[in-house]
Amino acid sequence: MSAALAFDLLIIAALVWSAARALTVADLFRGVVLFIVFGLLMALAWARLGAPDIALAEAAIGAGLTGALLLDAVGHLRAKREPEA
Amino acid sequence: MSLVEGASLALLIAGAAFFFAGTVGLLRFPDVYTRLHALAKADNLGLGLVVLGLLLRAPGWATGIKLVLIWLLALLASATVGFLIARRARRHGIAPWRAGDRE
Amino acid sequence: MKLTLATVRAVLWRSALFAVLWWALTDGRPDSWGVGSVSVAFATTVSIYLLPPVNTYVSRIGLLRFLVFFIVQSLRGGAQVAGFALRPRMGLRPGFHEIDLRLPEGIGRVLLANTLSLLPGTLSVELQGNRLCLHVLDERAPTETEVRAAESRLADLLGLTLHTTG
Amino acid sequence: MRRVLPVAIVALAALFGVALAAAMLELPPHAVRLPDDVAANIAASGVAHPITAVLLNFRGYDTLLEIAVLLLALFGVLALVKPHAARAAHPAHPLLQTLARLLAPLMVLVAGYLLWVGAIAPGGAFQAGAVLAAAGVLLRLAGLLPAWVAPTLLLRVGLALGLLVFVAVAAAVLGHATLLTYPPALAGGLILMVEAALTLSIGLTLAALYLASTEVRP
Amino acid sequence: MSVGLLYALAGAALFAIGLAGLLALPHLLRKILAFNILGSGAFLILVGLGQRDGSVDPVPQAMVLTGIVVAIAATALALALARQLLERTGRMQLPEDRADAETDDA
Amino acid sequence: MNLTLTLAVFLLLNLLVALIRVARGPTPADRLLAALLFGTTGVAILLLLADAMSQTAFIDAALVFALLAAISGAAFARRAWREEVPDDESR
Repeated sequence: MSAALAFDLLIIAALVWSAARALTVADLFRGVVLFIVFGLLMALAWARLGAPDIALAEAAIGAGLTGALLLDAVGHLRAKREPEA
Repeated sequence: MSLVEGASLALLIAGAAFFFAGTVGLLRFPDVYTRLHALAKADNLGLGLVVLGLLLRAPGWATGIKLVLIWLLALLASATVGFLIARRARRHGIAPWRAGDRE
Repeated sequence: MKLTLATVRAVLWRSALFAVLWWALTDGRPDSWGVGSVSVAFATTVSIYLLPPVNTYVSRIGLLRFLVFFIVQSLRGGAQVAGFALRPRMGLRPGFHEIDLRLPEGIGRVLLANTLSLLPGTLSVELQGNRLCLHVLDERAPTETEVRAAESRLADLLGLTLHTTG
Repeated sequence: MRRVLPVAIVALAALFGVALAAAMLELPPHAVRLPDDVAANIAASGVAHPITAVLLNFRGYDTLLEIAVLLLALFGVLALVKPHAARAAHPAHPLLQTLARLLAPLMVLVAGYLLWVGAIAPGGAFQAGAVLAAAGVLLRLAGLLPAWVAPTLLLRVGLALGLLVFVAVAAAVLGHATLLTYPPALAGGLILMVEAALTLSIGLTLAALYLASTEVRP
Repeated sequence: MSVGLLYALAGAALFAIGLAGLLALPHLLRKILAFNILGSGAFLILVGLGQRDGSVDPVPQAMVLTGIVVAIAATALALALARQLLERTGRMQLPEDRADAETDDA
Repeated sequence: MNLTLTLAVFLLLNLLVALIRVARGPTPADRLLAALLFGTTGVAILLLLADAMSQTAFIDAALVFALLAAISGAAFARRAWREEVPDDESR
């Protein structure tokens, strides 16, 4: 198996796995972390697909905005809850 | 293989090794503070060596400066983020693991 | 903002730095300078606004010495962590270590906290006033001496004078 | 019933995915070769990078509508923010502040670079705008940017600038040809102008979306 | 099988996962994550199919670029709406989903 | 045999192993550390891909990655992992 194919298969497996786990894990914060990881993996996938434009956009938005927005929302949600044990 | 190519390869492999060490540290170290140590140091050295290895193959000065800039940015980011998280952890009253404690 | 000598010097230095970076980013293409000059001007303006120039002098020899010190120590730091991580019995002796800084208030302390996070065995955990709390990987290591060494290098670099603690 | 419904949904979605995959495997070769069309017309587009040519010349409508969608989303978020409910910036630790003060100018520079490079290589207004917005997010996190209260006039102009310049350019060349078809001789310069305005607009809108949507209070 | 087709198939899987999540999960934040995953799947299908014969096609890439920016705008708006709902009702779930929601808001 | 690509595969594998930390926790910070590791390693992978696929544009993507790497961490420390003490604004 060539290194390129190995890379593609790993990326795809990780993408599908992190997407599925992000939606199914019990802890919401864990889901958000997995989603951030998913976004970073997407940037690598775009690079492998020969789409550097999209890789750039995904890197900028995935690392800069999505993460900040979602983490903010989780913090807001936690603050609304009773103080945790 | 020329000398430069060989050196570049060696540096790249050494960099990957430090990334590996960082991952092992992240998994083995006992608490959040020690894991931050692993992240901040092994990774930056890993990225530093990878950058150095690619620097030897860089086509010109411009690419070289870009690569070094990337490394510096990663250093700055990881030092600051490490500090922020460690500070928050201490504020939350997370006690550091002491020798003799169980993980 | 008052137009002082410090401001003029800062503007010149910073735009020169950004121009070099622009040159590197665009691979030295000459037709990029139309957009480039505007970008450099914007970046310099934002930089001056966010980091108002102060009368600090960056010593060139100090910078060189600091860089060498930093690179050597980074290598040591990475090697040390890798050593701990890969050894079968890790032998960590972590703990907190508080220390009073001799550097004056300002960028110096911030830089020191960041530098220490990248140096072997130490991770900055809290910086309040002149009190810095570190997390160390090995309590038996001579943390105090290492911090003082880094502190003097930084003071040399920025032309700052160290206070005596007491 | 409660447990049955999700299982049914998952099964149906899985079925859908399999059908989609099967359809893709059965797909005949391309009937139309769009890359050839792009390659044939790129000389007239005013830029050398095919994706920028598609975004701003061949399929300019998409981009025009996109910036309108962005503004619409911002209006939606702003409608949820009670005026003056926003709090003043809560300053962060000096370390984070220093990071933001050092990085924000670099982000501006890199945004400029991405804007410029879009004409010849990967990059362009979207990426540049996203990096610009990231600078806003970082400054906000460092407590250096006040929370969103109400957009000042200058900010409003900045927000709408992309759309306005785009429409103005489209109108100006309307007499020449159909909508959003630039005269080849001017295309390069016009696209750069539109892109610069777009970058500013996208950056401000995305940053404003972050600032406002994190400030929603009843 | 070309790289493009491989990623397009992965896109189909992601689309299905996102679709299932969007419909089946009660918590709004999860729905937003699912929506983004669904979108990413669609983008992968677009670009992957566009270059399944190995050549790079700029048209779907340009469309996806537009799509990504629209997706983030939609996400921000959705999050703001979800917060508003949290303020009003104290929960991040749609009223009709509340009856059968029991586990998801850890 | 493309060595830089092989190294990229190795780093990717490495990264996926690190995801175990997301599952193990125990604190939210521990979980986030894996995502932060993705930042630096992602930069390295992109740089290696740039070399392997001779796409200089990936260096720009890596630059953007490195430039924005701090945001998730800062957002986490400032917004997501708040003090557990409920103050007036969080009611």
